[in-house]
Amino acid sequence: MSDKQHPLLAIRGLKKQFGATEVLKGVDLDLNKGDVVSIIGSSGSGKTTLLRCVNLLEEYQGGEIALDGETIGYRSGDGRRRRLSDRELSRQRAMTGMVFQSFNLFPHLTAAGNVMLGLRKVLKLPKAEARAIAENWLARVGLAARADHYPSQLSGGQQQRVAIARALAMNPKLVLLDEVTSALDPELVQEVLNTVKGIADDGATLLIVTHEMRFARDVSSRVVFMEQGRIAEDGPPAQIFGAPKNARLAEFLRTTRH
Amino acid sequence: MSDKQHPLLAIRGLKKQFGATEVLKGVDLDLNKGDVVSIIGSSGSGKTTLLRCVNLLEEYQGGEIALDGETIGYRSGDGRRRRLSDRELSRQRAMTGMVFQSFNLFPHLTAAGNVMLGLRKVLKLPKAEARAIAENWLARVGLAARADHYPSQLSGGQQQRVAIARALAMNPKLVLLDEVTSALDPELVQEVLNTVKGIADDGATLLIVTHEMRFARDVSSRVVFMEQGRIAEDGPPAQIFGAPKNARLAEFLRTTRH
Amino acid sequence: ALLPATGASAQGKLKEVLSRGKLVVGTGSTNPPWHFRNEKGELVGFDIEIAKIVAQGLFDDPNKIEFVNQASDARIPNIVTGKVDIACQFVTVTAARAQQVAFTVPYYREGVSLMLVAGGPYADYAAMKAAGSKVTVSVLQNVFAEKMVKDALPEAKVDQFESVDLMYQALNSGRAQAAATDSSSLRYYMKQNAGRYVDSGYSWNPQTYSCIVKQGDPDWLNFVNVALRESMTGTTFPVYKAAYERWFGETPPEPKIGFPQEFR
Amino acid sequence: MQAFLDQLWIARWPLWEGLLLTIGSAAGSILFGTLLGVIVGVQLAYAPWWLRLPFRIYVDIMRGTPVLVLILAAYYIPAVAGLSLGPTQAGILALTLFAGAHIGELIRGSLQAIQPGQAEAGRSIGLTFPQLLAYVLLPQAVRSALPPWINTGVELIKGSSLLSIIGVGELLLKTQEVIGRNFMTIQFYVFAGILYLAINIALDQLGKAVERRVGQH
Amino acid sequence: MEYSLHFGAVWASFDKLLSGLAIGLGLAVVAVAIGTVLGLLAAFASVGPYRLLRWAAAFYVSLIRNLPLLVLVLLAYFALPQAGITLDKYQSFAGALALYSGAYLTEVFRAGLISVPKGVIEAARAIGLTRLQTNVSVVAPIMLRNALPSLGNTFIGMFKDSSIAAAIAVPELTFEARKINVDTFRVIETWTVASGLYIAACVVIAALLRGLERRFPKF
Ligand SMILES: Nc1ncnc2c1ncn2[C@@H]1O[C@H](COP(=O)(O)OP(=O)(O)OP(=O)(O)O)[C@@H](O)[C@H]1O
Ligand SMILES: Nc1ncnc2c1ncn2[C@@H]1O[C@H](COP(=O)(O)OP(=O)(O)OP(=O)(O)O)[C@@H](O)[C@H]1O
Ligand SMILES: [Mg+2]
Ligand SMILES: [Mg+2]
Repeated sequence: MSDKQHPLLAIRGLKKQFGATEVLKGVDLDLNKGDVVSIIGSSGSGKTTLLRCVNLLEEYQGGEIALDGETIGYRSGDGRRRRLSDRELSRQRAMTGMVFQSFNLFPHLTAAGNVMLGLRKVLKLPKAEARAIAENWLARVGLAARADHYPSQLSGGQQQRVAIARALAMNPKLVLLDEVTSALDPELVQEVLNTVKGIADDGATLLIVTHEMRFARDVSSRVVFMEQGRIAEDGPPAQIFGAPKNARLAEFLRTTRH
Repeated sequence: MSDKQHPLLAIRGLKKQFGATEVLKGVDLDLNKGDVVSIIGSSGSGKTTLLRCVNLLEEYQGGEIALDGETIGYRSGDGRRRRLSDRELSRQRAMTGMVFQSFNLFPHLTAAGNVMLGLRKVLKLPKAEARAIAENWLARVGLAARADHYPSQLSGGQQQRVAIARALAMNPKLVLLDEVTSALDPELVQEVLNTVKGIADDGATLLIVTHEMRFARDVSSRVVFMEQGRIAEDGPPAQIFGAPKNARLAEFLRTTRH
Repeated sequence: ALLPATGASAQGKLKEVLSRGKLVVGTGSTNPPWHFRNEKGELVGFDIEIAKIVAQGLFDDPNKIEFVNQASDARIPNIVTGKVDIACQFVTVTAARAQQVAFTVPYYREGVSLMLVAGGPYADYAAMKAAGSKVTVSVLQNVFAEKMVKDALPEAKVDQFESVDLMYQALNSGRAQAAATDSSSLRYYMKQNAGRYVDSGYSWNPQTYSCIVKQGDPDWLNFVNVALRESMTGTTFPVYKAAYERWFGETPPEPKIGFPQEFR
Repeated sequence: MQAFLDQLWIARWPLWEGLLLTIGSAAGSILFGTLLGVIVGVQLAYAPWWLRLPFRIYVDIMRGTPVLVLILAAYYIPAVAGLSLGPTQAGILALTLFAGAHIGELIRGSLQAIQPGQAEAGRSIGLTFPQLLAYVLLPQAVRSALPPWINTGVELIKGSSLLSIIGVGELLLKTQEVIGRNFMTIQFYVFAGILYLAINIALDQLGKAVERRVGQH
Repeated sequence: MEYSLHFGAVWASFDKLLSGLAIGLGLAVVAVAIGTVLGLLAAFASVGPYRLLRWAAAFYVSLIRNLPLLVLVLLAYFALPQAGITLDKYQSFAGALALYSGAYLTEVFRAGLISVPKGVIEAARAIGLTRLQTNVSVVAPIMLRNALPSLGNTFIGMFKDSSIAAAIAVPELTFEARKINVDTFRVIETWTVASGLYIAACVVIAALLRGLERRFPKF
């Protein structure tokens, strides 16, 4: 699928089960630097699980994920694969940023404090420098004036933009976005989508799960359709939305409003 | 507005304020027996408050509400108006049924228990008779098989249908429905709307607050548009949706999807 | 099950105490006239004087003592576990207890008396005995307490309390018609509250008070015995006598000169 | 009344010392108990079952045993094992073990009440588990654990009265010593009760004030 | 020298310990039963519309919860007769413990009451139940279900606090244990057995309460 030798993200044969049910049944996906890929698909098809595996929040049973050439999450030797240590996992997680559907801001820290925590504790930056980076990122998501507000003092859209700033301030190689607008009131959706679009235009590499078809079409360089734990179709937006080959995709697009 | 001498519900000059803000600024509305009236309007226009006043869940500062000729909620004598006693209010509330947006089922009682509570405690029916009525109503909303399930074991749509059965089993003169579908997942909306439609077709008198314009158009004999605590337009669905006179109504219909 | 010994020094308790330079004594702080705090907050009472006699013998200084405050039911455990060198806390000598600790020579012989409220429903012992089961007697908590009261008043009801003040309180609030406890304590209390109480005129149940030390150290036991015996019969008698007069209001019999009376 | 006031005046310093010792032993045990409780709570919330099991047993035994019995055990059992603790040390040890179990349980509850998303968000910016605990989870747990933590403090103040049994000269023993001398039983128990009430109400108010300050967001 | 453990003396009085356990449990049951009524009344008062009742409930709770139980027990036994009310030692201890548990249960029930959704109360009013009927048929059952776990904890706490009854010579477990101590001075053995009994009783009570909780419908 990729036309380069060394993709930024390379997922090969990824398998994941919860107890007896297999949720990912062998997923292959490549992303190059600067790609913006949207994943669409019906509820329960495994989109969130895929993102969580890439961010090492879930263990997986088979396959491999490589980020910038480094296999992440597991080490294999003498025929066995072992989960990496907490410290190693943390280091690898810091290479990707994730933005969650439900924001998950730290309620005891201000907007700036949320953004600074990783900068200070993971990247070990001095306080002043971390603060400067945080303010810079909050300004880029339009929240310069809210740096010292606590999450409870911000609207949902503002909270989600802080979460985006928190993920991007770590300067990750890849940003994962999981339905970042679906917990928001309709009026607030647009402000967050605009923020994501801005980031995409600035050249970040994004892997996005979304239900907003119009947005997926506008922002993505490629769209991936997932169905029952597999990638059923993968192509440029024009092809996916204009001329779907897969019958289920066509059906999915028909029943989805917008 | 009404063409009869003795409407079932007569609201005259209803005024309600929360603290200093006036939420209802003089509402007049008549309903005859068998009428199905939908109230539409933007958020915060006072629709819910109006219903809650009719069901005596809110005190109001001015105007009068008469149900089947009886002034409810207040007694006036020697120039002063006094809130009725708890016992009197309870008796009058039993004449109307109310279905809430958030269902508000009694979590410690089964579906049948929810329906029976009012029959037993308010109408003082013997247990067997109350049970029979409850089963009959649960069957009419399609839940005959779920009589002994607790609310937590029912889906949202099923819960809302139990709430409808609970209100109707009391054989109220008037049923108030407040956005009965807006807490439901899209797939479940239709089953509840069908239930309401069935009741309307059976001749019940309904006063409905809804955001589902298509539904309001299909089910109502009259539609009322509220704006900023007043009734801005009142007429048959064809007129309201087809040829709105009020400028704000036209604007409202344009911005509302569906 | 065997558990390791504690605090047992190789050279013996006597040397240990001498080299430490102070004596560790276990006692209580709430039972006049035996051991209690005076208005200055100092620990005083007959038990305290006995401990001072031992310290005097050790260091020629009665004040080189560290008192460890302990409840009645901590007396033997604190000895057994080596928390104190000696306990002087009106310990009643019994054979059962002698299986666990070593008793020193006795320093007092006690009896039990009944105290009544002056002008109360019963005038004396005879009246109470006649009243049978209508009488309730308050006593200190003790396994023997019930039997002890029944020996004197076979039909009376018994209420047990964990401290003397509660026992007296039961009498004052009319919960009990008599309080039964050590004659010495009752006498002291009646003197402090002159006119409010009367003695029933009956005493019974003699018991002997000794200090206790850990078993298995004859030198230490012998030292304490010598110190105590000489204060009752020999050179240090004036100290014992002064303490006796101060706390019991009586003069103890002078030791007879000539043939030692303990071998008579 | 005059007689009582005279006696109270005479006994003022011993009672004052007792009050200080009551407050001191409760404060010491809540301090150590909190340190212990945080460890216990973290284990109960996150450790694998075989590591969790001993902590669970510890907590359940402590919660099933009257404090009085704990105090006696802390005083005698180390002595039997060759380690002699003074009564105050033993008392603080017993109250610490008691507080550690209670605080451990409430820290566990607060940790488990934090939405899992918080831990995931912390991990996804690359925090290690100790960092996650220190900067994300415990600060949130502490906030919701504060009101029951204050309650534990009140329980410890009341529980410290039982230290009189092993001869710690705290408020109750000092009161009993005064009563032992002058036999004004009811007056001095009521007086002690008022002192306990005052300490505990002060602690309660302190807790509410702290809660208001940290509970804003 | 060694300290050797001998349980013989304790086993010899084991029946006394058991009867002490039964008395402690009995006192706790009576006290918590009365305390439940007190707690319910005070909890409803504390969330109700009458300022005076709210104030009275708050006063009751903060007074009683902050006093050591021992002081309450001593006052009930020794001071009440001076006010002309003479209860025997069981009655006065049960009364004091009831007052004490009532204060704790007020807080438990109040938390339960606050967690009853407002909408459910309105739904009850909407079908015509009076305020009293709403409280009895809707609010109380939901609140009780929510409060059940804390109710169990309070009961266990009150059972353990029955040890304080020893101070006024109620022959419960601690009283019997201390009597054995005075006799045999087998302190370690006695407390090991006594605390074993306490823990066993608490474990059994906790299991029973969990069973009860499971039998309640889930909602
Ligand atoms: N922790 C879990 N334990 C068990 N099953 C799980 C767990 N998390 C997810 N699943 C199951 O895995 C499947 C895929 O879930 P996933 O959340 O990845 O779907 P999704 O495509 O993101 O759906 P949606 O659009 O609803 O968010 C579902 O069937 C879900 O029920
Ligand atoms: N308990 C209350 N206290 C104060 N203000 C209230 C209260 N309930 C409602 N209001 C205010 O009254 C106004 C009307 O509210 P109401 O809920 O009746 O609107 P609505 O038309 O039902 O809106 P929606 O479509 O959002 O449900 C709003 O401005 C609201 O903020
Ligand atoms: Mg998902
Ligand atoms: Mg509304």
